[in-house]
Amino acid sequence: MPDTEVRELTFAQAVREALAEEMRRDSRVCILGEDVAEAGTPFKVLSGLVEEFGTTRVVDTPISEAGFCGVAVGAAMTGLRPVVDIMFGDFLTLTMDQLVNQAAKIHYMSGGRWKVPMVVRTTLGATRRSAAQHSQSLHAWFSHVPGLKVIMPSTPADAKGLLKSAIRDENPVIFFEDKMMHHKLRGPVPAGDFSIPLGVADVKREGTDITLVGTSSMVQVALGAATLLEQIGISAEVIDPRTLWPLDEAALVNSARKTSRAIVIDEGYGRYGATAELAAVISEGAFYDLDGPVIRMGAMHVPIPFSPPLEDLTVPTENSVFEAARKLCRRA
Amino acid sequence: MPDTEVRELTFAQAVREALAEEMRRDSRVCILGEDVAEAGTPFKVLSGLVEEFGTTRVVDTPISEAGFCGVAVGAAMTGLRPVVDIMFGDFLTLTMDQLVNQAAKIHYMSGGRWKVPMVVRTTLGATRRSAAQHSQSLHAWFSHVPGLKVIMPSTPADAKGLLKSAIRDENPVIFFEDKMMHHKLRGPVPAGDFSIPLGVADVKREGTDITLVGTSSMVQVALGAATLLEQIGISAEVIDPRTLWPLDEAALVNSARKTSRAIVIDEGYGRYGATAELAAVISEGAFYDLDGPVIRMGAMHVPIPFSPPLEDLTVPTENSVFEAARKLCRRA
Amino acid sequence: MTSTPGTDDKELLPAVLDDRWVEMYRQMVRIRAFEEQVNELYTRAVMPGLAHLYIGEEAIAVGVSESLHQDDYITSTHRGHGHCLAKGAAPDRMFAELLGKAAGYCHGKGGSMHIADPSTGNLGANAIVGGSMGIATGAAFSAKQLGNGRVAVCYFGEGALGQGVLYEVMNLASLWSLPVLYVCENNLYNEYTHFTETTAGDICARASAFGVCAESVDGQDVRAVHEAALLMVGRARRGEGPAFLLCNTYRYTGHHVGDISREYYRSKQEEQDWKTHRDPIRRHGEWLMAEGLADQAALMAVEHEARAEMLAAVEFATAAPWPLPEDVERHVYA
Amino acid sequence: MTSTPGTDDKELLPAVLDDRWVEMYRQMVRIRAFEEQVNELYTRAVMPGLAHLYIGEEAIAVGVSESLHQDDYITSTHRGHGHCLAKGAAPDRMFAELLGKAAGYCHGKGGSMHIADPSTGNLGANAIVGGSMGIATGAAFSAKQLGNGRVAVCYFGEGALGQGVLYEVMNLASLWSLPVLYVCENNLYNEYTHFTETTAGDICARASAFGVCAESVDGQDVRAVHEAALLMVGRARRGEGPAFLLCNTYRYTGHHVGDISREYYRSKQEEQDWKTHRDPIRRHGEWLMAEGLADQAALMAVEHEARAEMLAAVEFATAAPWPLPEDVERHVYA
Ligand SMILES: Cc1ncc(C[n+]2csc(CCOP(=O)(O)OP(=O)(O)O)c2C)c(N)n1
Ligand SMILES: Cc1ncc(C[n+]2csc(CCOP(=O)(O)OP(=O)(O)O)c2C)c(N)n1
Ligand SMILES: [Mg+2]
Ligand SMILES: [Mg+2]
Repeated sequence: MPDTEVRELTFAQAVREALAEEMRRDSRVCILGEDVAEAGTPFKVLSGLVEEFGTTRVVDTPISEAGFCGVAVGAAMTGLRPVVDIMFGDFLTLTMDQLVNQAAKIHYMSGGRWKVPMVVRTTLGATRRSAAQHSQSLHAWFSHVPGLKVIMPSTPADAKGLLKSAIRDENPVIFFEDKMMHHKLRGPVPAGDFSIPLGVADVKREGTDITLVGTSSMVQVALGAATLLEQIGISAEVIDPRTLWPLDEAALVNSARKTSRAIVIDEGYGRYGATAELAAVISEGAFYDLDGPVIRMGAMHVPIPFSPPLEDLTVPTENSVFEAARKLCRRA
Repeated sequence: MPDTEVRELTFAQAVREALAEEMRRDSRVCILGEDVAEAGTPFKVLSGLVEEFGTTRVVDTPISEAGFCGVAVGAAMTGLRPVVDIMFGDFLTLTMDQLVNQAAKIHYMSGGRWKVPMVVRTTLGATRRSAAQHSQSLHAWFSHVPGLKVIMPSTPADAKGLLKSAIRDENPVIFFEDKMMHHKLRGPVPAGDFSIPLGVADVKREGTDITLVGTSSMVQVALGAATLLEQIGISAEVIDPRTLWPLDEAALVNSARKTSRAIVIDEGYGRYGATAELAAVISEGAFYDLDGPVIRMGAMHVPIPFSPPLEDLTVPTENSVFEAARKLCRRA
Repeated sequence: MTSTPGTDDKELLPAVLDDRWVEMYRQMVRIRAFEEQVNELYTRAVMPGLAHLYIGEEAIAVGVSESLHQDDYITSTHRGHGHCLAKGAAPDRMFAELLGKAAGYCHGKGGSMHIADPSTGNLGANAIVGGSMGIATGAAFSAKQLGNGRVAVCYFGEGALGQGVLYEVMNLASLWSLPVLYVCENNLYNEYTHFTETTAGDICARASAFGVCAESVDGQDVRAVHEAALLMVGRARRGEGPAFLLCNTYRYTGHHVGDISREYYRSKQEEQDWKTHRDPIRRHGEWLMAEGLADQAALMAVEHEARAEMLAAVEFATAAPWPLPEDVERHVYA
Repeated sequence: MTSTPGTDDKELLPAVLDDRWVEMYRQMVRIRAFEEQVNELYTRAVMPGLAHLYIGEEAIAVGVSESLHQDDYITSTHRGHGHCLAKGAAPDRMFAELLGKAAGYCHGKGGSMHIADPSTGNLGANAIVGGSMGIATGAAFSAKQLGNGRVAVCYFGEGALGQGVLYEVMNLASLWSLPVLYVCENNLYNEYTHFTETTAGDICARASAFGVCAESVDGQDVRAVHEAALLMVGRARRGEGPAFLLCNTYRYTGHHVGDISREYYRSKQEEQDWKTHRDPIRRHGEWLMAEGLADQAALMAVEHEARAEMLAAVEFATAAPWPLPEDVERHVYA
């Protein structure tokens, strides 16, 4: 049963495996981006793919994010299934017209007559000492836009299963990878064809006293905090929505109703970000069961500083989540 | 006392007056944009300015939103105070690198050594039969980004007072004008120098039973709903935050604590939008005083359709707000 | 187009007219007749929103489209009715779209600036200036990868030369020898600003600097446009790479239907000069007669038929039902 | 620069070295010595993050900067240390910035890719490829509006030719005759990809198509760079408009300090050839000696002084304190 074999892979290996399998399965899948071929991207996520699939399917582009995203939109409409690589999520700023005014709207504007089945793989996350223009987590912007889907995997297995679903989806999908996870996070990943539907949250840890909703990089932080909380007798449930759109509202709401307390944690800027939506959804759905307001934890409202001691202050940590949870539980 | 004279002006006239006064006061203020000079913009908001200030200060540009926004960033750093005109807010997608990676971060990244005092005037709002690429209200994106300020005037007087503050501010400020208001909305505007500080909400109508928080175009909708509610004996307070960042959290929270019910209404897409942040702020601050969850009302999660009967379904109306408020009050 | 277009009355034309040059005359006349009806609808306040008329520029869409196959791709602009019609769109479904009706090409969701139609290779008109350059280049990328021999045409106004993405995708198309034709319609104005105030240097040089084969033609001469397009489309189809066709033209009416008082940005005299001396339809008609390919009566017949076709199409669209309320949430996701 | 740079040891140089060509030698040597210390810091794992070294490309920043005044503007790139130093930045504050210390030019908030310094007209290095093209053009716009006679220089790598905004702002600069100089450093690689795989057509033609005066020079020859820059800066200052200077060069080391195994994208032989035959410092030194402007001993002294200067600067930076926690929320808004 090679299909149910489970191996330990890094996050990057899981991403690469999903791509390789989909490219073998479907000759329409191709990759476009800067230094994706021989270099396998600066993050070395795609190493080996060009050797198997050649430079017509793993295509190095000029540094023209708007241009090659636009090409992917047109290619997706006309028979290919491009997977675009946007190295740092910060560079998405250059692609907003292509993704938001074009890709997201073409199916609707054409009354359903054209489709844009493409994936944008990109990165998020700070604490890499990369400073303000290489550290942003801009997924909230895309979640705001009807017509796009937004995926935020937090484990190697989720990365593989969700990326395969993204590639098979008929819509433009933005797939955010935490760049700190690529080689640091390992986990069990089923071999062979294995996909995870979009819009289904995952309970990463069960608990009864408080719900910690974490996305992407913040799932590990939430799990770490849950371990600390356990030591003081607080049982935390950790929920990972996995996709911000579609959003599994019921999973969030049901957990919060059960525990009566919730904290949402996300690495994007804290204001007008993903935490606001997640908190609002929980507040709406679990209002009468909540013991206190939903607490939001996101990146500090500052451009990410380069200096390590400053940068480390900007994102939620196990300890800061632990403290917030402790306070919320005590108050109740 | 010519300075305290109050006239009836349209929204567009108020904007123009603010610009003209600031340009007279400060020779560093200049305008850059497409068809801003002789044409006075397609919305005819700037008519007359080029005649007074000439084409070196009211500068027609090519259709290069990224380019001339970038020029404005550099010009702001080096002694000018540019006011950039982005005709439709949808075209902001082309300027995101300039505004988000550059303008918003330069002061911080330089450790406070450079400043970027510039204003981007742009538009929001649907129901103009302009279809999906000319109808978006993208202010939530900018409110999410530290380093930017975001202004959403809802009356001619606010437009004048807030625009003057924006031009005098030392930071990049995005100023959203509802394109449907330009010539349709009239109101009293003080003559002469009159500015409104950023970060101060305005109570547009006092009330005791429910708080309606409206932004920009939705303030009039909220006021209309309040009138309808009055007829069934519900006293609605209408609060306009006026600036989404800085945000006058206390004003929102205090009103909600007083009335114990709140609805937030904004013309941006409803998911991951401004309503999520405003609702979360109220939920956090007024949690123990609320009778029910904060209700959010934004644009439907669809690209704005062209067809009039469909388009009219996508944005909150007096009636839909009235219905939601009635339900919320009955339930309590 | 060399393949048969989608409307029925074409088959009814007398045999003498069944000639490519005459067909181009007919297509230009149809576009003008369509646009005249659009203006009429606007004037009668029947049309929601605005529309940007192609009157005066007909020779470009027609001259280019007649060099394409039905399954070749086009992308179009805010001023896109002519491109869509020339590529084979049916006027009745176009008018329905302009009126926001369910029978429209996009179920009424797109409107004037977003006509799209897979059956004629129309990837969509676009309301973002320069917004479809990536899309057209991507369609050419697919054509090359899939080896299906198709060509993509990207129409845009000279104002779109201001959008940096054009240079990004021309570079890609040149590097990868993509079968794409960039057709720049220089009608002298970006909205209300003369292009010389917004466009430095030399337009064709901007394309050739990227290794894209570039040429400039009289956009009021359908034969010149067609001959240049034939050549460029042929090159592209043979895998010889992208080309850039600069067509010098003029829009007779306002930037959009509501742009009535234009004297602050251009003179009535200038408008009159173009209409009198460089009208593409009249010029082509005169040539057809001089060459003995058609006589006055035949040309008149073409005009009458076109007008009748458009009136019928308007009637269809006017009578067509609106989309249903529940349609508003359909087509967000495929 | 023609005005005095900010470091003290310059005044201590013997009189015979007080000549522009020798000064350029000194500046190139200082940049190289700086970068060698950066690499050392990285190797010792003292430096947070990464850095992109300018070794091999020194002649460009120096040749250009020596044609500028102190209050002229520059914008720089991820590979920006050389640009900043040549414009007058002090190495101690630069190292402090690279280490994230409060004494750094940006209070430690910017790091290697964001050195900025109003006192030397440095508008900032930029980590977005092409990210500063608008800014430099805007500074030139101010200079023109304010009539202060300044010039702005925009440095970028040939990879940035892929960013459409370059063409947008060259068009603006050309239309408005702005005093801006676009300096393209073609070091043959966009990260790990050879520029011929990403760059179609002719680079200089891309600028001249927009009416921007363009020229290509040997970027390993500081005199050639300087003479071209002098001319272009002079034109710009006189209001004659923008220019584009293509400098052909090579980076000796990795794309960044961690890029050690490079043989999959370029050969050791290629690297060796450039180092042996086209080193800008050695070539200029030989020329100085041949012209009798300096002897071996003087050049050695320059090297020793530069190394000492950089070691002292590193020491300063290493000992400097971190920013305070409360600094994290300062400077978000002015
Ligand atoms: C990115 C963008 N900027 C601005 C506009 C507003 N706009 C619509 S048409 C137009 C002028 C276009 O001029 P041109 O490309 O020459 O086309 P023409 O209208 O002359 O056919 C402008 C500025 C837009 N739609 N998209
Ligand atoms: C918009 C953008 N895309 C991609 C990158 C990632 N990146 C950093 S440096 C670089 C290569 C730049 O090449 P070039 O401009 O030639 O400069 P060089 O490094 O050779 O000096 C790339 C792709 C970036 N920083 N910004
Ligand atoms: Mg035009
Ligand atoms: Mg390079």
